[in-house]
Amino acid sequence: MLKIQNLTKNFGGFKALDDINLEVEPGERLGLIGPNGSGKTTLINCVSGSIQDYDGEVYFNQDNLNSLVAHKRTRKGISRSFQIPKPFNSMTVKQNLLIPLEFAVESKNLGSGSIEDEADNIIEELGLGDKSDQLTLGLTQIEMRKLELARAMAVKPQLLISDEAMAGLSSSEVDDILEILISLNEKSKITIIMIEHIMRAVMGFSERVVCLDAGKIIANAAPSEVIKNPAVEKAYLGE
Amino acid sequence: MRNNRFYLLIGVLFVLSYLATAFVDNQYYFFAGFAILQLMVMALAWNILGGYAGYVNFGSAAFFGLGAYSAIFVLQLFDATLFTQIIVAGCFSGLVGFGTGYLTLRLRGVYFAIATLALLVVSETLIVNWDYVGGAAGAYVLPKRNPEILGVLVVGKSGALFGNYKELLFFLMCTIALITIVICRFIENSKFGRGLAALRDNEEAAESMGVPTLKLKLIATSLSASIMGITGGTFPYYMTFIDPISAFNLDISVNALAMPLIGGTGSWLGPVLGALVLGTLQQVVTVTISSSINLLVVGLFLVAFVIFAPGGFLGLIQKYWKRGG
Amino acid sequence: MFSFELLINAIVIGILLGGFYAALSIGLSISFGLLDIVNIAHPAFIILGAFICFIFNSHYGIDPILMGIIFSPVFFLLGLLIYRIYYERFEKTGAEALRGLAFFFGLMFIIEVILIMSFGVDFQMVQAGYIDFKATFGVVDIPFRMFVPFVFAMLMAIGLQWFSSRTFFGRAMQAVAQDSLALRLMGIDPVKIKTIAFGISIATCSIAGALLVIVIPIEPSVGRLYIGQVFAIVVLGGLGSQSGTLIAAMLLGLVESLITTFFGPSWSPAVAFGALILVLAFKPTGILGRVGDTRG
Amino acid sequence: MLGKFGKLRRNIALVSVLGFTLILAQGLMTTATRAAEPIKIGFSMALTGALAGGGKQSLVSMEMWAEDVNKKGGLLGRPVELVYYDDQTNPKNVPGIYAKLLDIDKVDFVVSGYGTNLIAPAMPVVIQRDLVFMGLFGMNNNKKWKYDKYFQILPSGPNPAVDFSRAWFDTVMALDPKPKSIAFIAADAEFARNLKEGAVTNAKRIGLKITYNKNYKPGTPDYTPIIRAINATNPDVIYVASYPNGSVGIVRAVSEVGTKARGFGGGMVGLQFSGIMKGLGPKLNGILNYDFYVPEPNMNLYPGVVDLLARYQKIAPSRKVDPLGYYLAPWSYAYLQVLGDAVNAVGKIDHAAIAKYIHATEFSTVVGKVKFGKNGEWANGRTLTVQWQNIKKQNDLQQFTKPGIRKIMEPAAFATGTVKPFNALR
Repeated sequence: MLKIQNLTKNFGGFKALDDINLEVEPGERLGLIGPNGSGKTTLINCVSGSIQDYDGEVYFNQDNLNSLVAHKRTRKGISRSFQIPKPFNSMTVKQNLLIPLEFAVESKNLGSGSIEDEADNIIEELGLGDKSDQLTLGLTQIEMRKLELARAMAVKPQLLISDEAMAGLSSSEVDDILEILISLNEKSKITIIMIEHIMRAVMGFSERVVCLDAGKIIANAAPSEVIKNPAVEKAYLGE
Repeated sequence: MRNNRFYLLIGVLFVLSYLATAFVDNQYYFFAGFAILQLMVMALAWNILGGYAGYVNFGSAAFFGLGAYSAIFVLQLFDATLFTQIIVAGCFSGLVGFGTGYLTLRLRGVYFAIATLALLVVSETLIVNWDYVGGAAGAYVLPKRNPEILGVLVVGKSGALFGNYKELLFFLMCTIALITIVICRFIENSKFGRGLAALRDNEEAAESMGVPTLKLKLIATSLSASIMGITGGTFPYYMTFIDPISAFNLDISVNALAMPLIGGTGSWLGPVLGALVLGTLQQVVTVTISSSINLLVVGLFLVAFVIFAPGGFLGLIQKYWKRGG
Repeated sequence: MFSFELLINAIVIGILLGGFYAALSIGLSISFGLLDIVNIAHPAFIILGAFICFIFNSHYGIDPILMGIIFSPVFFLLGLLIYRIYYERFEKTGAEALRGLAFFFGLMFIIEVILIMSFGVDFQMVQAGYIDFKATFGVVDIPFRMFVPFVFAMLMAIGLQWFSSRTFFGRAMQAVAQDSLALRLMGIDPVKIKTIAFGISIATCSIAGALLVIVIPIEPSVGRLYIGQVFAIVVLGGLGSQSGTLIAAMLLGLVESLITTFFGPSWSPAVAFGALILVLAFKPTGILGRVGDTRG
Repeated sequence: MLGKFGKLRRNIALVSVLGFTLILAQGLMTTATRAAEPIKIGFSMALTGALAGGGKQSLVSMEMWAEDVNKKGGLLGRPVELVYYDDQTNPKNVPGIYAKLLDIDKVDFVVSGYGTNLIAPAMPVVIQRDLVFMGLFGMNNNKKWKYDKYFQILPSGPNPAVDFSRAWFDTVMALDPKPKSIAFIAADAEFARNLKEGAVTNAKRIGLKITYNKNYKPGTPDYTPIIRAINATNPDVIYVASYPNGSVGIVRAVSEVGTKARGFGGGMVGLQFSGIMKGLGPKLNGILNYDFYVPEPNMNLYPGVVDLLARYQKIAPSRKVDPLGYYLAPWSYAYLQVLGDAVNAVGKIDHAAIAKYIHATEFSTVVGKVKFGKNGEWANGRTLTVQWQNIKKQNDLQQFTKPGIRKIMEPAAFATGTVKPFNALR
């Protein structure tokens, strides 16, 4: 469903992504790992359209995304959460969800009810019910993360990219998030790319793991193999 | 305020503003009123981009001045009526706003702010060097004797809609202000407004939630600019003599920016309050104490408010309400 | 009316003028360029410095530049103070975009008015031996009124350039511009860095003021004339690069003096700012662009 | 936090409430107290902003006039009171101020503020009420209006823009050999541009060849390129119409670059200001510039002017205004003097009659004999052309109070010296 061909991105002299080729199958759960600055976030920025001026091709369901700006890609069904949560601070949790529902989703894709109901559903799903009418400023770390996911879900994506959705969470909280993601994938058949440092989570979650280092793919296989891969070890631990 | 109540109020104000011109003969109130209303409209217009979308515009004076001078231009060209002048002024400033926005709104806010500052200098220089509209020497606009629309005498000593031009201008400015208020309120409760709010809070997130940020920003800029232009369009008639220095005066930018910030940027009520308070204060303070202090007051007010009262006047009032319970 | 003599002199003056502009904008290239603080009051601070130099010059005949240097530490402290307020009130709460700007707008007014109330609005000038002196090389003559400020502007610019590229603190300053996170990891408090950096940017105003009052007569609101210029230069210079700022200032100076000489002076501002708008539109990273995040 | 700022909040709220009540109060107050009150003369004046230097100076001598009149028993036996507001040198404020003066303060007379741009916006308000309007240093404000109750004290002449520089051209044409070519440079601002237009007309009339004609933007930091560009066209004389900081820059530039032109100056505003005279000192030598009053013997004969300036110079320092006050003080005193004399002569507040009287009469004032023409400008101009001569030192203000520094070249009737080529005096 997602096809990346010869993707290359330079910042000034610095090569952030170097000729990336990657395919993701519908319904797949893909893990994306790599040390800091290995280009993970840059990669998804190129996919989601936050970065436009890259070389190479990005296809989504056969059509080329290169010419499309971010919000158009979102409407096609690509959704991402941010590593550092970026809530709309002047709004309540619910209003935060209404934005994507109002702008990204054509009403036909909504079930029977209004977008209001839709928002409430998502909030319930993520157990944010009691916060619904609170301003986002007051939220805790985990609630922030959940809101971030909630908004990503609200655009009714086919592909959801979660960027370190679990950083800085307790292990029980990590499990919460994992549960949500898995149910998304299994119930709503949403393809998921998970960027994560917490190995336990990413290895447990993913059917396939891709490891980036210095803008290159150094491993692309089942979790069990990737863990054994010496190149990956080297990238993480150094020599 | 519920809808019908709001529109009723607007309607009443509209009628009142006309009755005022009929029954009040103390001309000063029309001058003072015009001045304050002018500030109000500029503040509201600035707030559409600055308050709702969070993009700071230093160039309000540019859009205002270009409005004023497109009015002069059409007057020179085919001796246009006041109303044509205002329409043209609005359209032209709107276009310039769109152009500037199109060139710079892809960038971070500060760049847009600087660009508008540059626009101010450029447009002033162009006018200064363009003698057809008077150039640096300035241009006179003498009000026409007994203008008519569809056979109805608009301004005249007797049997006319208005006793004199000041009354007409006052009524006009009231109408513009009311319309602008309606527009602003409409924006706040519209999808457009919510989109602006989202991109103000976090542009990248908004974009990735499907908000067409550039488009919304462009609409906001053009709208705000053209309202400023319309305000400028009435300026030549009010002054009867304008030169680039007064039409592109930096103070115009400062006030347009200060008043929403003092009033509160969240809703249309903020700029309105800000303009009423600051405008009245300026009128009064100029009278009661030395005016260099008057300027100081404006400066201190601005600083004090942005430091201590983030929500502006509106914020304060709401707080009091909450406390009062 | 083109002639070689005109051309060469136009170029010389252009460069001197550029130096002058550099002095005005170098501080801003730190506050606006590196720290993203849109200090619209920067020129106002320069005028403040200029007036301080003026009083000491007219009362005790002290050389303005000397005075400017003596006072720069005071301005430095003033800068620290202002940044603290700015940080506590705006940056922390993420309100700098709007209210931060307004804050500096207000400051600009307050400074202006205080100057008006204490000095009146008449134009003031300083006296110094070199101001009326000029050196002549063949067809070229160099007025010291422009040359001396030029020299000090250069010293200041090069000094800052060296400081921010060679010293540890300077590099930290550059790092702040890129991302504060990296600094935190290195265990440096970015706020501290920013505070000091802003202090420096205000300190330059004291010296810039001295140079300004040598070049032109001053009155409290004359600073407004330069708001556009200095921001234009900093943006053209590609935000935060001192060398870029220097080059941009030179270019602006040259453009103005060449246009003044060959096309008539009243167009020079339009050209300068037209250039700015175009650069913003098509090469927002400036003439020699820093790898900058110009997007939202 | 809240507690800490609560007080401040309350104050801010208070101030704003105060704002509303004050303006209301004014509305009400006007109706009360209307017995044997003084004759009020209202005006707007630039007390802050670009023209405040001139504005404050004028205000000081206007207050001196009120003092003098009241000592002599006031107008029509009633004391005189000046009512004025600061227009901040911003024309935008002017219409409102005059409406306020007339409708709230109910002044009996209005006179103009200082400067063309600040007179213009007041015209329609005053004309609508059909009142006498005395103008202070306006350039041709009545051109479009042709208002018969407008009188303007600036001694340019019946055709202001042109007559203003007439004396200057008479002067340079007295140079030997006669100049054949001329260059023009003017500030991009209303007054300077009008002066230049007029000067160009004069140049054409005389048949001078125009080698250069450009404008500069106020705030240009360095003028040497301009002077060079002008020199490159080798004009015999150079006419400069500039504003204060431009004037300084241009004088400096010309003393740095030099020029072969034999006549230099003309409409340089600011050279008459004490601070600038003092700062430029000898650099002024040789410049031919306009002026209205200079401390030459024959000018000191004007009734009361010497005494006026003496008193002015006493209080000037405490008021932070120009310490000498030659440029404006006599004139801002005179335009009230004319009004006052007229009112007393007519014997009642009847604007039509007063205007008629002013038209018909030649007044004797601190600026000498004043006679107005049809359009309210001086019947015949009396703008002086002076040449700065034998200035010895910089930073010495006293030297400018003595005769012989600014010698009058034209009009011939007032001449106290003969013109010398620019470079002969440098």
